[in-house]
Amino acid sequence: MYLQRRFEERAAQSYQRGKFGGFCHLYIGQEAVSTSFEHVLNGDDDMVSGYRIHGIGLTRGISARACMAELYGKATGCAKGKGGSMHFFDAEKHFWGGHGIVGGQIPLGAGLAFANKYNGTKRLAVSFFGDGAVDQGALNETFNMAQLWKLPVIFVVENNGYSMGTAVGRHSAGELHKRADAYGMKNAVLNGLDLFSMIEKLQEVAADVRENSNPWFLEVRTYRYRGHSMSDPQNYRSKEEMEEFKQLDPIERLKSYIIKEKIAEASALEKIEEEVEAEVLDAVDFAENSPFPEASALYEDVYVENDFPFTV
Amino acid sequence: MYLQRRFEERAAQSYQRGKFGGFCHLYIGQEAVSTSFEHVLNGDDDMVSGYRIHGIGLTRGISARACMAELYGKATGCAKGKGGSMHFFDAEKHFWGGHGIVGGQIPLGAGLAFANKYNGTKRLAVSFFGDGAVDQGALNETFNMAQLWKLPVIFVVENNGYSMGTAVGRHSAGELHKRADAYGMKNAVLNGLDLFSMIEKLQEVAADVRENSNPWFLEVRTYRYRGHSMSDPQNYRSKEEMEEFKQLDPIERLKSYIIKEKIAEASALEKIEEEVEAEVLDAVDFAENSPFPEASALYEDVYVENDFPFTV
Amino acid sequence: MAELQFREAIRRALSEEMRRDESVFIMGEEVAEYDGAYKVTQGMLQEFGFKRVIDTPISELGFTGIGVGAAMNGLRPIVEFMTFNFALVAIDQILNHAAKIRYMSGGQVKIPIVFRGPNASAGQLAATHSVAFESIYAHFPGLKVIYASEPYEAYGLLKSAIRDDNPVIFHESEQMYGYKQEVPDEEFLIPIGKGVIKREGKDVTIVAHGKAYHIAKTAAVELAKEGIEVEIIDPRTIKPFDMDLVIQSIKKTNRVVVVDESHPFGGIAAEVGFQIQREAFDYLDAPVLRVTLPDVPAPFSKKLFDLWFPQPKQVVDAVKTVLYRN
Amino acid sequence: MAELQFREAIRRALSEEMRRDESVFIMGEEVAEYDGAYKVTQGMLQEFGFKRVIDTPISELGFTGIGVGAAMNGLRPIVEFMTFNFALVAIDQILNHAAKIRYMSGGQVKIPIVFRGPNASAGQLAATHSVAFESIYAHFPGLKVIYASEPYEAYGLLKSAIRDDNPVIFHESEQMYGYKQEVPDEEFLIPIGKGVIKREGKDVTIVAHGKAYHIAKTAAVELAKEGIEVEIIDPRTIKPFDMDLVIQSIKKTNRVVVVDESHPFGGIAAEVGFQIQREAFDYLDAPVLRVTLPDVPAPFSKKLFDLWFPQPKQVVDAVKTVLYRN
Ligand SMILES: Cc1ncc(C[n+]2csc(CCOP(=O)(O)OP(=O)(O)O)c2C)c(N)n1
Ligand SMILES: Cc1ncc(C[n+]2csc(CCOP(=O)(O)OP(=O)(O)O)c2C)c(N)n1
Ligand SMILES: [Mg+2]
Ligand SMILES: [Mg+2]
Repeated sequence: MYLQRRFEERAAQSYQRGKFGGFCHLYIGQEAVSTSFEHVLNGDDDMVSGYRIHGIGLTRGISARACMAELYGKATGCAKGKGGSMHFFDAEKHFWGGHGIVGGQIPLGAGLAFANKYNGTKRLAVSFFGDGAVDQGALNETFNMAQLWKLPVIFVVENNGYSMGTAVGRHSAGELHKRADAYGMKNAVLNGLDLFSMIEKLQEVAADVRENSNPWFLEVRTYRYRGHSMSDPQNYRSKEEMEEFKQLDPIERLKSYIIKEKIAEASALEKIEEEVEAEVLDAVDFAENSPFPEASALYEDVYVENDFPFTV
Repeated sequence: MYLQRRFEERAAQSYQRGKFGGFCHLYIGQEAVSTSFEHVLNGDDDMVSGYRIHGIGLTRGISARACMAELYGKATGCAKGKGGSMHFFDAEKHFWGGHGIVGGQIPLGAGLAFANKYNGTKRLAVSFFGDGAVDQGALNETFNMAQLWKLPVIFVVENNGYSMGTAVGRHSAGELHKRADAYGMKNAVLNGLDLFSMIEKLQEVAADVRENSNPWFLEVRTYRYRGHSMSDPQNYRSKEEMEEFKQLDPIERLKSYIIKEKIAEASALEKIEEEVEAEVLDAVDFAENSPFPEASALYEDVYVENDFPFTV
Repeated sequence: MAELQFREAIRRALSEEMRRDESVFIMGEEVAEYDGAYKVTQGMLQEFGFKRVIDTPISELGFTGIGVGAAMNGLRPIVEFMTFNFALVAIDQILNHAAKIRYMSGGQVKIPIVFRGPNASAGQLAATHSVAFESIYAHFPGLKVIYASEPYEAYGLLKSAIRDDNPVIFHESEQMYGYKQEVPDEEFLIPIGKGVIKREGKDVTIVAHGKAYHIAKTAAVELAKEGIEVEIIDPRTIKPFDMDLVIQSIKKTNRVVVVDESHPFGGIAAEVGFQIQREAFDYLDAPVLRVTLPDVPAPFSKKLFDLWFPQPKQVVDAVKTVLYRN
Repeated sequence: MAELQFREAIRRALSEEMRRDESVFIMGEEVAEYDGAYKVTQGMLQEFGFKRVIDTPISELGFTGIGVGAAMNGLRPIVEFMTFNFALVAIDQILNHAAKIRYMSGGQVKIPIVFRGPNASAGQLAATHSVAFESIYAHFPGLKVIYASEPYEAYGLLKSAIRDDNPVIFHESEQMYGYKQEVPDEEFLIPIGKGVIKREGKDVTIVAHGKAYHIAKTAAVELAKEGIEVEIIDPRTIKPFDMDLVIQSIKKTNRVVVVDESHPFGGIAAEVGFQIQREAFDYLDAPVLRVTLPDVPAPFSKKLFDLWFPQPKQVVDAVKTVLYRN
């Protein structure tokens, strides 16, 4: 979790220094969500998410170097610099992006699960999306088919309270998790700021999906501390609300728990923090020193063939 | 109701004789639905529906002549021959079509209601659609906004058991009316084969919408006796099922009721039937003898201007 | 050699490829129990079962996305649209996802998926059911686009499309499903991106694909009666487009008419015509002309429809115009 | 005369029209409380209230359809898309409904609705956020399409669009929102469908609209240094397209380059180029050339992006090519 946090804090610095362009949506505050899933799922379970993707990419095991280099648009990035902040990708790690169209990943996630079921594997698929994506009709079309076809997929809404500047109650009528009821799909609400309760519930859900091949919809209540993107003035929420949620910071919470329960000493945690810091600084160095893609890369990866006769 | 029935029986004959082309989706069996709505609603309430539109067009008050001429593609048709069977239209009668894209009319209906509310009128809007349309994401997007914005609209699914050849349980998980629950939208199930219970419930619903400006979702259970379109072999349902539903024919049911309760004598009903038959035959005559549109009509009604410089 | 209807040629290609490769499956509205809205998939449920011949709800956006996800994860889906008009609700998954994910991921995934179904006008079905979409799809990098005009080619090209590791749009025509042609019994493939000269002639080149090919053919027969020898090129594939073949022909004929059943603005004829004038400027004795739909939605009425849909007569006139014989 | 940013010119047009006509309202994501994702609607909630400045959920298909329904029933909606890339999920309501209902009803309804928002590339936003859609919309009869290049025109054309009784697509550019220009204080309208000569010259005509106009302008300044006098025509409206103005210019210059920030296949440049060769065949001393994006999705990396997006240098080269000075 701390790696996600420091990675993004450093990325934000680089962004503000003009080291790279495009969008940059930070996951800060939501780290317990990605972490809990990674903890519970197997390495060959499939994951897909939206554009707020740094945290999930890192927990899935893409190196900080490859992630940072992607932000910088370098050839060494996890998408060769072609995707950028919104499109982290690692097919080998069963991590299928990073998608910029709100809600587009919901049917994609069901499709990943469809293939797993078709092939008779016991792999699950997870599709993450934001509370804003819940209002895309793609969600309902997919929920219906996932339930009809009993797909082994977990749909996860990371409800961080806002879709850009719109509070969830202003964009969605009713409670989000209830959208699954219409289809008879199992669903639950989870506290996304609390790693342990997340893990506990996820273990139960994952086992059920794996065993019975039926979909779940999880509403994970979480919070983002930063703006929607780097240019967000955040007039839509109060200082008080921010402060209140900062008290609940999932990382701080875990830290005090570890110390209180004497699982590790403060000094051990500090050591981890230092290692993480070093890893992130190394990633920044790596990104800065990596080469940009070759010019020829422009035409590569559009089609599978390398001799496709492009229209001019 | 009997007008709808005879109109379509005659239309089917003309179609089979090759008098006109295109699609021809018959409403036979569902007549009590259109009739009950027309009975309860005001003339300036707004209606919109799908492509199975003959019945609703007729009850809304478009003449049998204008309807039949539209089927024939004649200039005297209710859409000047430009729309055909799927696109009956009469803006003056607040009847906004007739739409061929499954589910497209759901947001349109909410939009009609939006305008009524915006203008401070007490007019309602009704959007009719089939059970197949319930699986279009447009429905959910619209339901959410209709509830958030408290639009005075009644959404009506005419659940006739099939989406083309697919039985409702094979295309939709869960009961259809429950799709509204997710949004906290009021909903109910109605018996679409029984005119009186329809009318009773609709009166209550219409009054609620008019008074409180909130949307409703009604699932009306009905049945279509004919194929999806004229070319449907109907292998997907059994003779027994058909026979069972024929026992429940809404027109026969009403007829026996009228006679049993001595509301009118059989002879009076026969007279009505004769009148309707004459009206329909006159409509066929009218359609056959009406002129086709002028060639110049091809370029009319694309844009509001008549001198639009079309690309050639 | 058996005479096959267009729909049978497609069915044969689908079935052979499904027999050949377990990872190929087909999904769409009414493809299974109903045997296909236009009977293309007739009998396939029986042979392949519900696992591989899948009826979907009317949820084009959803099932298209499920197809794309399944393709990323190792399957080879064939997604049938009842017609491509209905793919407009699904087009985000085709254009923003299927066509782009490979590029955005730096080439980490293949998306071997075929989107197929009837395209363009099918007679008096009015405005929402009559659009030709091949120029729209061809506009977007990442897709291949095919619109075959005859059963032989539909068979050979569809097999290539299913084996292709890129997303492919495969257009058919409701009105051609019954059209018959001899198709060899032994298996064959036709490469994507290669056009063919379907009629040789020295006076004027006509470029026409899909249903428009048949219009051109009728016109050519008419013109031959007047001693005008038309060369017809059927590109078969829209993207990539076999411009070399067209240019070669024009170097011989020096005149060209493009026939296309889409609307004019930015349609296939515009692109083909533009490229021709650029590549063969010095060989052209007359401007490139096009025969297309008018810039008007499809009307229902038979009379208006006949005025709307391109007729051989218009092709004849255009040919005479480029020959300055009008 | 005040200097206005592009976004301010749009806001002025919106606000004036909303003051003028109660039936005009605006809806879209973040247009109200957030003041607009790109601050176009800043302050408008305050002036017009929640009834007329409406935040929507991320439900483009739904709110577009609600807009079309409201337009049929007497209102004049302005629907903002955060960018037109996201309108792909809504495009069925635009193409199959807004554009066609009038025709299908035999002219019984008007659908006075404006769909507006940023179009085309806005820099390093990668493949799903960078497409230019004007040729796609212009392909479909029933729509008008505008893509203004400067604040003055954005103001005058948007006012015309709002008053137009047809559905109008109004394209803007994220990257131009900060671009400033003097705009007269008194109200004025610019007619839809009329282009303008933005620079006079006798050697070569360049046709360029939207952001591409600015590329052309830079190229023209470069070329002038070498004594090449370029005439730049900004059509301003894509549909209807002011071809007369272009043809007149070509009769003088005999050479033309079309600059366009969309993909090449069937894009604006293809259509314009096609029509030019057909209408001005005898006046052309060189083939029509185009400068467009390559047939490749937008890459993220700065280096690749700069190779991808059309540069003035490419325009300079194309102009020299049609002058046979290369
Ligand atoms: C279809 C579509 N519409 C609009 C956008 C623009 N957009 C990007 S992010 C966003 C807000 C999404 O909020 P949410 O789903 O809650 O995710 P969060 O940002 O909170 O992670 C919007 C409107 C988009 N990318 N795609
Ligand atoms: C978006 C879309 N997809 C597919 C179709 C083709 N289609 C027309 S009617 C139909 C079945 C609709 O069934 P239902 O909604 O139950 O209405 P019913 O025919 O029973 O009245 C289908 C699949 C279409 N017109 N539009
Ligand atoms: Mg959110
Ligand atoms: Mg039905």
